[in-house]
Amino acid sequence: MAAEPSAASRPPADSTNHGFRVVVAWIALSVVATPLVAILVGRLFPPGNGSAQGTEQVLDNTVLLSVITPVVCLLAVFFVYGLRSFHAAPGAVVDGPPLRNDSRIQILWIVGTGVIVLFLAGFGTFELLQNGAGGGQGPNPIAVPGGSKLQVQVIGQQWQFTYRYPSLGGLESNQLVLPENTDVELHVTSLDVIHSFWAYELGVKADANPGSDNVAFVETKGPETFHVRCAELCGLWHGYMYNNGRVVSSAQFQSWASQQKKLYAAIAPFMNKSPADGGAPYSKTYLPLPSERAG
Amino acid sequence: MRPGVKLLLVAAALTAAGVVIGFYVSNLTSLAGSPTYTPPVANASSGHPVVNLQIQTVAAVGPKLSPNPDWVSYLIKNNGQWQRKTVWDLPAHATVHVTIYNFDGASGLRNPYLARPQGMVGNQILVDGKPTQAVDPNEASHTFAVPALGLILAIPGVADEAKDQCGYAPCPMSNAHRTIQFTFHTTTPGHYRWQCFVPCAAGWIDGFGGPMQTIGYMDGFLNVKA
Amino acid sequence: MTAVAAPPPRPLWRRLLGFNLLTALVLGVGGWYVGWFGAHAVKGLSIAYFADTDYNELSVVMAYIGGVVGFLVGLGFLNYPIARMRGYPPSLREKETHGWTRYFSLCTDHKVVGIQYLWGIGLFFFIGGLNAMLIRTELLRPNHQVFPAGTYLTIVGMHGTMMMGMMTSGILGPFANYLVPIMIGARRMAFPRIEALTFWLLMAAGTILTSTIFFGGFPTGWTGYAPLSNEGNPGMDNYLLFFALVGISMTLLGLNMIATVLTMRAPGLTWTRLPIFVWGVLSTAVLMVLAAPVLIATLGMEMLDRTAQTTFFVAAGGGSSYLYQNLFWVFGHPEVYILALPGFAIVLELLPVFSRKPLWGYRLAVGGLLGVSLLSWFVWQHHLFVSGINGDLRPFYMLSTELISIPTGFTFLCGMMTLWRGNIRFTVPMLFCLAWFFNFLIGGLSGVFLSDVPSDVTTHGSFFSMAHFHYTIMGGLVFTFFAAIYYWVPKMTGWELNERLGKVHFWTMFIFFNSTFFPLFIAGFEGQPRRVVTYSSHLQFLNDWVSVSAFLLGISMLVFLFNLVWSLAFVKKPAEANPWSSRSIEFQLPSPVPVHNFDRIPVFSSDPYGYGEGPVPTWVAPAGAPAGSE
Amino acid sequence: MAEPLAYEGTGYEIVEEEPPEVLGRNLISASYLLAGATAFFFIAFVFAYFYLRSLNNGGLWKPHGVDASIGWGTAVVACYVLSAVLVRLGLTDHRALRRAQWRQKGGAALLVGVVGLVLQVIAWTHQSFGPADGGFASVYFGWTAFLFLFVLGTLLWLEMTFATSLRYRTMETQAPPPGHASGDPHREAHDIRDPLSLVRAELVGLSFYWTFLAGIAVLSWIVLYLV
Repeated sequence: MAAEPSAASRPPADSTNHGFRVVVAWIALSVVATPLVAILVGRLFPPGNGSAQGTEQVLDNTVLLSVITPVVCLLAVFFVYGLRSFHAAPGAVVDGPPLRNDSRIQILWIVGTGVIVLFLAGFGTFELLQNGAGGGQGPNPIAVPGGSKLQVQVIGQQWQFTYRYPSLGGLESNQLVLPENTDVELHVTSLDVIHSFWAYELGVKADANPGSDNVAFVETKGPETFHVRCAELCGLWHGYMYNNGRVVSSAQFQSWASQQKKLYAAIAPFMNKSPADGGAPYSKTYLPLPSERAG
Repeated sequence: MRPGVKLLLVAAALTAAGVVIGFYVSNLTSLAGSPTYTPPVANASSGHPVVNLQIQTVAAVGPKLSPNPDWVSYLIKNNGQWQRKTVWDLPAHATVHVTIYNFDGASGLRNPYLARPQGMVGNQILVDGKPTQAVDPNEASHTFAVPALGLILAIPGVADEAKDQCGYAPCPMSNAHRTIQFTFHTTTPGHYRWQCFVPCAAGWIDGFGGPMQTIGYMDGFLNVKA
Repeated sequence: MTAVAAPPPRPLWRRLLGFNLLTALVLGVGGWYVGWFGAHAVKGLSIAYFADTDYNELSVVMAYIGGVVGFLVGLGFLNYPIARMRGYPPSLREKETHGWTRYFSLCTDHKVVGIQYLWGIGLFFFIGGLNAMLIRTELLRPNHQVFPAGTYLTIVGMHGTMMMGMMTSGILGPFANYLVPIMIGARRMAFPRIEALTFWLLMAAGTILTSTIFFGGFPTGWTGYAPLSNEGNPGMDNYLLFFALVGISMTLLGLNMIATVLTMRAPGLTWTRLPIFVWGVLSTAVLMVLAAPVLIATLGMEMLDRTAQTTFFVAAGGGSSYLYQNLFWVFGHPEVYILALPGFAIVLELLPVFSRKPLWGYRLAVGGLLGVSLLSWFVWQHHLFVSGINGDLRPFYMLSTELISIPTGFTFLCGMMTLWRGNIRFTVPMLFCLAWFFNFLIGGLSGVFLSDVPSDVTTHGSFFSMAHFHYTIMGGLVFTFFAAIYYWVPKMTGWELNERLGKVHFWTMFIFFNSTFFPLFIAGFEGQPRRVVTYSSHLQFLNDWVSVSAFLLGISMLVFLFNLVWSLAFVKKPAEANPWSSRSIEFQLPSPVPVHNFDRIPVFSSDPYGYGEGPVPTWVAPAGAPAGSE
Repeated sequence: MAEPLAYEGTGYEIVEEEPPEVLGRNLISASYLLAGATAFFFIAFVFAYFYLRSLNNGGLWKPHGVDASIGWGTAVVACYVLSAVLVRLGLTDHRALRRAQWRQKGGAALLVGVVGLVLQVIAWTHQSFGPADGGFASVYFGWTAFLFLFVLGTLLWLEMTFATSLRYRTMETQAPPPGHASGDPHREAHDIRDPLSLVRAELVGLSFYWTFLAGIAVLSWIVLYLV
């Protein structure tokens, strides 16, 4: 059995004020590191400035990063200092001071983490309610940007997205083309399993669930190409369920629309809900009967 | 136990583990299950390679070609034999002439716009020799789609009342069938998945289980090589 | 005390013929076929409810249920219930108490079960790890198929399911089963047969999951989202049965733990003297008992959807895919804390030993464990922030999720203050505990980005969240799992592990773990979704870096395996009774712990953390003090 | 230093005869924990019921013609409740040392419980709808099927307790010899002192759990048949 540590072998009380040193080093490091991180790293954060929602997410990420940087600094200082100062001599088994509690530190810690948590939750809620942050909000969205919006229905299926434009007479296409500087209201749904519509540069992600309508908002900026991916495992070709979308000028959008209409003119007689038959063929929840789909 | 015996035991255990792992990994890679078909390539006068593909779509692949005889499947003709291979090697920037013989009945498209053939030469297909720019969505039996190439076409099905319907594949040409012909161009090298968008796996929820989610039946790759 | 005659020794061949693993395997295979053909017979009666596909789902399910029943019969689990049904009153002991064969049969010694768990879970941990290697092999190139797309999903699903299912019992199985009775001064668990049952159910489950490759695999990953799972091949049933059996095993394991701690504590072991490890086990066990049944029910519904054509999760038939997501995460979020909490407890248990100071803030630490356990019930919809369910409840779930960081912070504070001004010894278990702080800090802080709705829009479902939960689960659980192995295995086996190899293992694992998973945060931010077989070619460098690191991480696991075999089979250096100079009671017993734990039941007079507070107390039992009375 | 807690090589041969209170307390606390687990199991079904009902996807929650027969449902649930009540009364008898009356009530409870199970099977085959007929049909078949399994397990437990009482009805106050009691002829000592006394504790736990499960059955009766 190893030597029983005895009270006699305890080292003399340490008079160095370790706590003071750690706190000073922490504050110094945080004061330097936080602005540096916020300015240098924050800009690199996704999804970039492809849309108003994207810009907001970048800001949100930067704020989160600025809040957690001091926390990282505290642990870094503590461990670098602590592990250097408080290690035992090789082979020695000597008891340390029997410190069991200090309610001041506990209260300080609880208050500190509590303040951080409440701030983060408050800030996140504030940001969320601004314009929905690009996330899917379900059929009754709580964060709705004002003004008129271009409606687009996004229909996920195994394994592609189809986009339907009610304002273009229910035009369906497998290309997503949006006009610039426009508020877009995306209605995301699925024909079969759960998919997730993720327009990366636009900062939009909304799950596509069969039989339900998931609304997400995005305010486009200037012309760009963006990536659309499926972000929910949906079967065999999940990894291949991607394509590119475009934000274009209004004129280009109109010409694209008329070109698409011309392309699909051939099947107009077969489209079960053509504009001529009254209004936009637009169902917010897309639920074809099973009997119509069975093979 | 002597150390020698122990070493022997450890060596045996290592060998056994190696065998099991080898079996496991090879089992997983061979679930790939779909051997590749490399069609003969002709060089047209323009210098572009030219490939001809002959394809069957069948309602039931049959016990000869698959352990799942009732699965719906695509087949390809290789040296006069119909084979269940859905990974095809194609040269880059080639002209590919495709002939699809469909022996399956109609089941309808979920997205009517897929009835508009796109991405092939002339944006139209020949259905039983007749140029077609739109297939009746309700008449569609399958689609052949390579999304990354923008290639989509619906394949009309055999009428329900047609005589001499094919049972198990491979189906002889004497059975009722529709013939679809089109030509498309391959682009840069890469792996392009193709699939069917019609929920045609009978018995599965949403028609998308089994053969629709297994390479070698209704899904495959175009391996476009330089 | 009464002398009990040892059962008459039996020759080896006779023992092989009895109820043991061999018989169980034979009967398991037999039961499989009985179920298979039985279900086919039912189908022959053409009950209209059953699916008309090439796959008869019912026969697959029934075959595996038959297999499990046969397996349990072969191990002898039905002997006791049948004796009870014939009217014999309760009794405790099974016959075998000595020899290696008891490790391959139903044994009710909690120490044997603990060691069975260690090897059994280790086996499946390595199978799960092998799958991880295959995943990284596939992702070496952005658009090249080593494995076909469907098989790749099966590998991903097997890796995730194996790890999430098996490792939930990763610490409670081996270590709590072995240590909790000793730590509380008891000679057994409350229900020794149920304890053995939880282990063997887990082994049956693991075998079922591995055999999914013979039934077409499953496409859903570990979450098994319906309705994709409704579409899956029969391999999907393997997933459902695996997780249902794991759920049953977890429920029983947790129930047994709670009952043991509630009723079997030795005299003097008040709630404030309980080792913090036991508190961690208790808070985990509460989650197990209450969360796992929700999982079993959910998988039961899914199984009915697949076999009896109910429509719980089929929107077109009056069901809802949201229902599955909701129910799964009601289980799933407590589940991830089932994985994390034992890690907290091990860190807090080991830090006092290696910094030679009492555990700082005992009550705060207990509060932290229980607080996490409680709060974990109120956060599940943060997995569904962009799913479109309850959009207006997102601020609440954002708050509740972030609130969890407060009790988690208690663990950090107590751990850090325990280190403060201590005399830290950098032994192998201590290194793993210190790594926990690093890993869990990164895991926790990356969780902030996932808990915040605007930020989650980008990170959800991407490699970012994948990196996050690997930092918390692998960095939080697996590191402490190894800490526990290096700390307690000498006690459990009686042989020392090689320290130099242990340090090699630690440093390679720590470095390559971080080198594997940290870049994945960037890959996620760059837009790589989870579970994809192909990705943008501009991410190839990152992915290759990760793959190479992952292979090296795999090699570091082989270093551990080598250490285990080398130390336990070849060197066999006897371990001291108390190699770490710990004050905990298990280290006051001989190594390995004797069959009956204690000659006399101890009487506790303090918690085990009195470093610097005088000599180790003596456990004096008043004459005739019965076991298990307070 | 005091005597160590254990010696190297302490064998299994030296055993304390465990007092029956230990296992008794184990059993009773286990029945509470089991009730908690059972509650969470059925919460999943309650949630599914209300969620699918409020969603009514495609109008298929309860299509026309889907209505569970209240007659059959009432009969099944009444059997479960009656059985639980009988066990409770039997426990009272057992406490008052009226062992013969307990055995009568226990046997009756077992019988009534089994009748309930049989009626449940008949009820399934007599419904006007199948499991594929919408949300309600799914919840109905799922809930009743799993409740069936839970009740079956509880009745097996009841049978064990009842069988022990029955087997040792002539010697209830004294412990049977170890070999006799454990079914293992080689045993020479009890590992639990006076194992027969555990019938009481088992009955307490069983009665609690069975009452709890009957409560769930009543809940199922309210939502599946009444509402």
